[in-house]
Amino acid sequence: MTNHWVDIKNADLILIMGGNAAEAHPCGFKWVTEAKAYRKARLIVVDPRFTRSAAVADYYAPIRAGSDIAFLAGLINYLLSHDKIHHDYVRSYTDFSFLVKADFGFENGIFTGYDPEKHSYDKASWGYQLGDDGFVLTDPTLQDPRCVYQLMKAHYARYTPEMVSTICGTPQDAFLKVCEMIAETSASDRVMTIMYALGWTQHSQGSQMIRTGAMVQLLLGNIGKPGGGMNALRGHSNIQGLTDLGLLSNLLPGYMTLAGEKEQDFAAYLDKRSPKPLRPGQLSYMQNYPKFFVSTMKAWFGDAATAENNWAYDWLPKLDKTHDILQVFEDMNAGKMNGYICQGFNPLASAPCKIKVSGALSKLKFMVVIDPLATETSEFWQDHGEYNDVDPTKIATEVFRLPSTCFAEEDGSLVSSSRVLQWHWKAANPPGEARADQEIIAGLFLKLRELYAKDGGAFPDPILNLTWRYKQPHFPSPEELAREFNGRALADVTDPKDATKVLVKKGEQLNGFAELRADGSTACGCWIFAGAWSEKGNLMARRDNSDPYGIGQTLDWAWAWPANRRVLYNRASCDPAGKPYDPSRMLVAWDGVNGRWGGSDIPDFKPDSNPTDGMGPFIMNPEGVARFFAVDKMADGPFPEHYEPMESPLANNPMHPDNPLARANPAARVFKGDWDSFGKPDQFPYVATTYRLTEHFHYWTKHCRSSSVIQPEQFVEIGETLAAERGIRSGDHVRVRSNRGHIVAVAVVTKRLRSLSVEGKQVHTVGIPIHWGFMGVARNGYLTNTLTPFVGDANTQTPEFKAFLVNVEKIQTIV
Amino acid sequence: MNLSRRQFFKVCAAGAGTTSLALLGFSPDAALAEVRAFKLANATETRNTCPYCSVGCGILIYTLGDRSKNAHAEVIHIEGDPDHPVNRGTLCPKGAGLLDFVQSENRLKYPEYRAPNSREWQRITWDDAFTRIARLMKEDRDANFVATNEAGQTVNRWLSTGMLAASASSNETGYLTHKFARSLGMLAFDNQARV
Amino acid sequence: MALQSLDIQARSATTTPMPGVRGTLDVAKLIDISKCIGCKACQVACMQWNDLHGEIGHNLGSYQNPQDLNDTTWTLMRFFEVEPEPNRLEWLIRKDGCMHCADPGCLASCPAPGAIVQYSNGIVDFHQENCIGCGYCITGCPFDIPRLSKTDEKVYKCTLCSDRVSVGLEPACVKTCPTGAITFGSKTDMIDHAEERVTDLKERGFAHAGLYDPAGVGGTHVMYVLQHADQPELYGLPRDPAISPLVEIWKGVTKPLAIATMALVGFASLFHYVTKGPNAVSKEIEKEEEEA
Amino acid sequence: MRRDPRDLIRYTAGQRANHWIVGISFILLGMSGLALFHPAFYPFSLLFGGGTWTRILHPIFGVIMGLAFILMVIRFTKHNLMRRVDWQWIGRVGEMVNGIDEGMPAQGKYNGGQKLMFWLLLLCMLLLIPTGIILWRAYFDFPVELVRWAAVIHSATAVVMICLIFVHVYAAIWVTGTVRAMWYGTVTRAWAKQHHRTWFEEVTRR
Repeated sequence: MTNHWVDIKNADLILIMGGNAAEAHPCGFKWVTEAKAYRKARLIVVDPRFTRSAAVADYYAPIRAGSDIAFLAGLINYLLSHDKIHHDYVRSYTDFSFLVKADFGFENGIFTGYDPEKHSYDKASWGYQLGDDGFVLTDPTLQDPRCVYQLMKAHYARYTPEMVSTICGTPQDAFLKVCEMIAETSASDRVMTIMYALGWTQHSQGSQMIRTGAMVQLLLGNIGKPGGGMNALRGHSNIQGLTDLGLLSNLLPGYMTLAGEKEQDFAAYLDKRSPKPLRPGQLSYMQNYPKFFVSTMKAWFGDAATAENNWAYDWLPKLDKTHDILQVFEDMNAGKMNGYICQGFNPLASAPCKIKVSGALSKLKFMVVIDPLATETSEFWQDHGEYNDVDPTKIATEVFRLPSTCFAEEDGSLVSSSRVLQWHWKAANPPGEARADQEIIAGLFLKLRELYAKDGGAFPDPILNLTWRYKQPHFPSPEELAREFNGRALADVTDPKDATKVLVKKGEQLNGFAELRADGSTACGCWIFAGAWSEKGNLMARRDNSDPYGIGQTLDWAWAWPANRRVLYNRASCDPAGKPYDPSRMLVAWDGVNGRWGGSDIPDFKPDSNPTDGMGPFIMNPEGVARFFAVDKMADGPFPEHYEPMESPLANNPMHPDNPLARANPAARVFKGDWDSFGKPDQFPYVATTYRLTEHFHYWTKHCRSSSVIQPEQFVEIGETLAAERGIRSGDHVRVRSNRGHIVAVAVVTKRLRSLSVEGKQVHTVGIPIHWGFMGVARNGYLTNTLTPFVGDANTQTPEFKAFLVNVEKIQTIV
Repeated sequence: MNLSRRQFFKVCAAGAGTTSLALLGFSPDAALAEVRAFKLANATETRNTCPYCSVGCGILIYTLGDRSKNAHAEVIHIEGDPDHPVNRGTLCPKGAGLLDFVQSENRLKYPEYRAPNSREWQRITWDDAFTRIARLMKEDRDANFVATNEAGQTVNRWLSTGMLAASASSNETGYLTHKFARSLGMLAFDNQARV
Repeated sequence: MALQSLDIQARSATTTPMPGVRGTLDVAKLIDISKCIGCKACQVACMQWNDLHGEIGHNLGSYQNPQDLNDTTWTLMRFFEVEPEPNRLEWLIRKDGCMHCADPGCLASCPAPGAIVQYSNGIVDFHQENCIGCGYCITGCPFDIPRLSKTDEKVYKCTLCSDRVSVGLEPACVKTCPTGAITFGSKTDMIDHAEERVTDLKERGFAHAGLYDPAGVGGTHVMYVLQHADQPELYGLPRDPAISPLVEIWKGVTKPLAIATMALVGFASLFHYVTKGPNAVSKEIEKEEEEA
Repeated sequence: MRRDPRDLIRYTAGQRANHWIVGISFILLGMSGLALFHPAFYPFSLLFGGGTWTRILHPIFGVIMGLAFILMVIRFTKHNLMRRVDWQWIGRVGEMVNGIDEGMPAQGKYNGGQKLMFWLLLLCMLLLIPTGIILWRAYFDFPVELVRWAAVIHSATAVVMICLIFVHVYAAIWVTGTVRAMWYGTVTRAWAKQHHRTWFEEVTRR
């Protein structure tokens, strides 16, 4: 979230699209009801299903699953053509006036540089025109046809309300009603927030859906403002933290990136990640990258990381490609992998295409499952009848199942979607011999290190030199680990402006990432977490909930990254002169008297930068402004374009009916063998979408009695029209088939799933909640990833769980 | 028949009052009714965070006993933390039922091992588990570690064993896990951010 | 025995007045259906607080689970898909449970002294230790709330968390409600809050928004804000709930009348006997027969 | 046991046993029913082991009484068919109550009042049994509106029946020499001649 949960109460309009906050995040959704009740805010829900969020919405518009870009692109077109944009904001804080390279183009659904063989783009032409000074050329009059504004206007003019309705199935009047309501927030004192979740991410074009939403927010001037922002509602309690800590194939802590194998030169590696400002007077904060990187290496490898060995740069693995979960299961299925460790993760249920995952796991030599609960993954080899029909005697994988603690049995911190790190305390001992996760990792690591120390082996250096300064090596305490990722001074850290002034003494905890140094004098495990545990103590454990400004900015409650800032880009809540656009909801403002920024939040800005200096509010971008034109940051184009889901009821993309290459996302990665696994609309005529229900959490709560009482048994939702066509009544058992498998479930026939008129034909949606499986106290059911396609978003490889094709039939008798 | 409420009670009271006592001489028993005793009166309260979605609701865990040496702390109740600025004491149905997660019959209690082609689990000790897993990992790493790629570039990576990290584990666990995985040269490394 | 923690206003099958000198605050729970997202957190919080471990049932084609209130489900979200106007779908979700009537039909019907108690704060509470399992309360309830347990043949329903309220806490469902659809406080405050909500709803186009606090049962201590207060049936609520006239006859006029009648017959017999004397065989006939 | 060989047999042992099963179950039903009916009688429940036992036993007594009552109906209906003379008797019941029975028409085994009592009790039972079943929550779950009707009918009928039985019992006590008919089965010839002359003549003629 750019903003945070409580801040939603400051919104005038809330758009929930690509998410279902009322069901998936009920306690955060309370701030929507607060905004409605006390700010007279309106709530719009756009969703294929009339969800429980829609139940309390002021306006609901249906949409075909997977067509969100078309809807939002139509909205952009509406805002531009009706001149409902925040002029001051877009001129000052975005790349509206930036000139784009002359050879960039877009034709028949494909951007320049496409290689149909590789399904990817050469992005050389996706950039700005640079002047001789290295700065981007601009046209403040916005007249130049190569300026971002003009290009964008032309790009989105194609998304007329008629076209939107044709693609999305949303009735035109409903679409226009949503546009009108949203357009009102282009006023300075009206703010909209967008709340989305996996309804946007889990598409082959998911990242671009989110980008389109962000572009809408930028046009309306809603980013950085209280009650505004782009708010990704993360799905798990610490998925934010794990992402922050870089537990992804290609990341290092704090969104630093691992080097590719071609990046053999350390200086070049740093240089590429420390961009110089692209406009005069801009901060381009990531120029500090070397400080973050070196400090992390010092935290990990201590004295073994030296300037001479490039801070152990070579010890980090170098990427050939991204080994995300889809790639890993592809490789595993191809027999290229031998071992796998699943720590609190249930991929047999969570990863797409169960049959492929199951086959892949069966090819492993060993698998280790670390979990508090008996998961499906840990029993992938076991015969569970129709729900997991395998022959154990044919599966040679050795499986270890290690019991870990749950939340109640450990200390530690979690990062909420608001980016707030909150400490929690252990209440009881775990059952039996269960151990805390860090104790299990320590046990494994120390055993490995012992073996490497004794017997040697492949490249033991990083293993033998990994810092392990824990008082009880077998039980690194959460406190020690938190202090380590916060960072400490290895030597006195002095003020760069005054070398005699010691900011932090040797051995002391750091107060923030501003104190990091690239010379090895600081160690910091995760730079964005620097400040969480300073010499003041554990700031994540703070419990002062006072809200002095009354707008929900509880700065003394726990600690938020970065730098305890609660609303990102908050400089943009002020006009270029530093005055809040809406003084009644002030986040920060320029205090001319003291020459500093201040207010109810920590300024997301250089704190002493006078507005007259013209520094842009988006300091993480070398441009200093927000980008409508994504330059080379996206895999599938600088401007979002509608593509059909990989499995779509339409034969062609209505935007580009005669270009089969532009039917689905041209840059989406599909593994060779998987093309045949996609179903066609003649056999699988209905659009399916999978989702969570409010009663359950993923595949965990089926192990809990209370959740199982209130939602006991697997079901699918079917609209009344489709049900009538197929002779299905509520309570009947139905079989839902995709080209990859089938599930059997109870039918819930509902008015809430409408059939939509798409390109003149009626498209039905089948809703498939995900929560059941063959382990647990709830009634056993099928893992719904039996149905889902093995394809991910072009940028993030997030699987396309939200739009695929199925067929449905009534089962006459249940055996 | 449409007696008003008031009439109804009057008739009742008059009839009952006169007849019951006079006829039978039984006296009604004392009009006492105690509510169920408040069950958390002296339970120990511990502050924690809900492990499900990312709202990060504050919760209060109530355990049996006062943490004295001989009292085994058992979680007996969980409810929302009213001080928490986001949830303000509220919890969703999953959070409100967290006790059933802590006490689920499907909690794992000891390390288990499933041999190749076996149909069942067998209990093993932690030490056996660590020793055996470490040996398997080392064997695989030593055999398949790639120090340099075909182009002769230093890559120091281990692709044949991978790891998925837990989206509900703490930052502290996550940080340690990251150190662990990268020190081994792992790249087949992911978490639940996508699903 | 200690004095009770909450003062009693009325007690089932008890004919003498309750200690009634202390005046306590009238409490009420307000359920704003326009804010309810049907998440069932209240259902779970209720089960957790009251240590209820229900059966894991089946899905019979609806979000509503369990299908009905039962001995371990004291509150239940009921789901209604309605179209009050053509093409305007509304998903109305109502938290069902005891309404804590000011004139409780259950209490009026209950034959077991002290099995049902109405506290002076308005809570109507069942005391299962005094319950005899006759189910008369079910017959008396205008809202179809109490449920007879097959486990112990006692009747159960929402207590409005009398144990929490008695120590100064809000009920568990109120505390947990994520969206603030359930609020708790003094009855006057709740009515004031409801008025605010009704104003807001009217401004959003719900011309018939209103408060459901039915006078037929003397008002309730659980009230609803309805978007369509003119059509409570949309929510499965009775339009004008009151204790059934049949129950009033049964528990009202029948009782004194019956005692009076029985007493009359008894006394009449007695007086007849003492005034008229026994009806013995006449001496004449006796003699005839002796002689025969 | 015949005290006097000349006594007349009015009831066989089987009939008496049947009557007393009905009678005892009626008393138990009446007391348990009243306990459930009005708080003033709730202490009756102590006789049955408390309120819950009272609730459990009452319908079981009801079943027993119902069965026994059916038997009685089978045994006695033929003696209770209303004839003209019975209506004449009922028409002059005032005299009877006043103790002036000289002018009453001669009666068979049962007088008009007794016959009427029989039919009224039967009517009561016909109302009590089905309504009782409807109210039996432990085993049945009828629509609440039906239960409400049943509750009213059951309790009102029960009260009527109790009053009828009061009358029945009182009449037996009032008419000296009657009670023994249900104890020993016999009555004196004089009693029979006095109160049931037609019946007396029938049995003595044989």
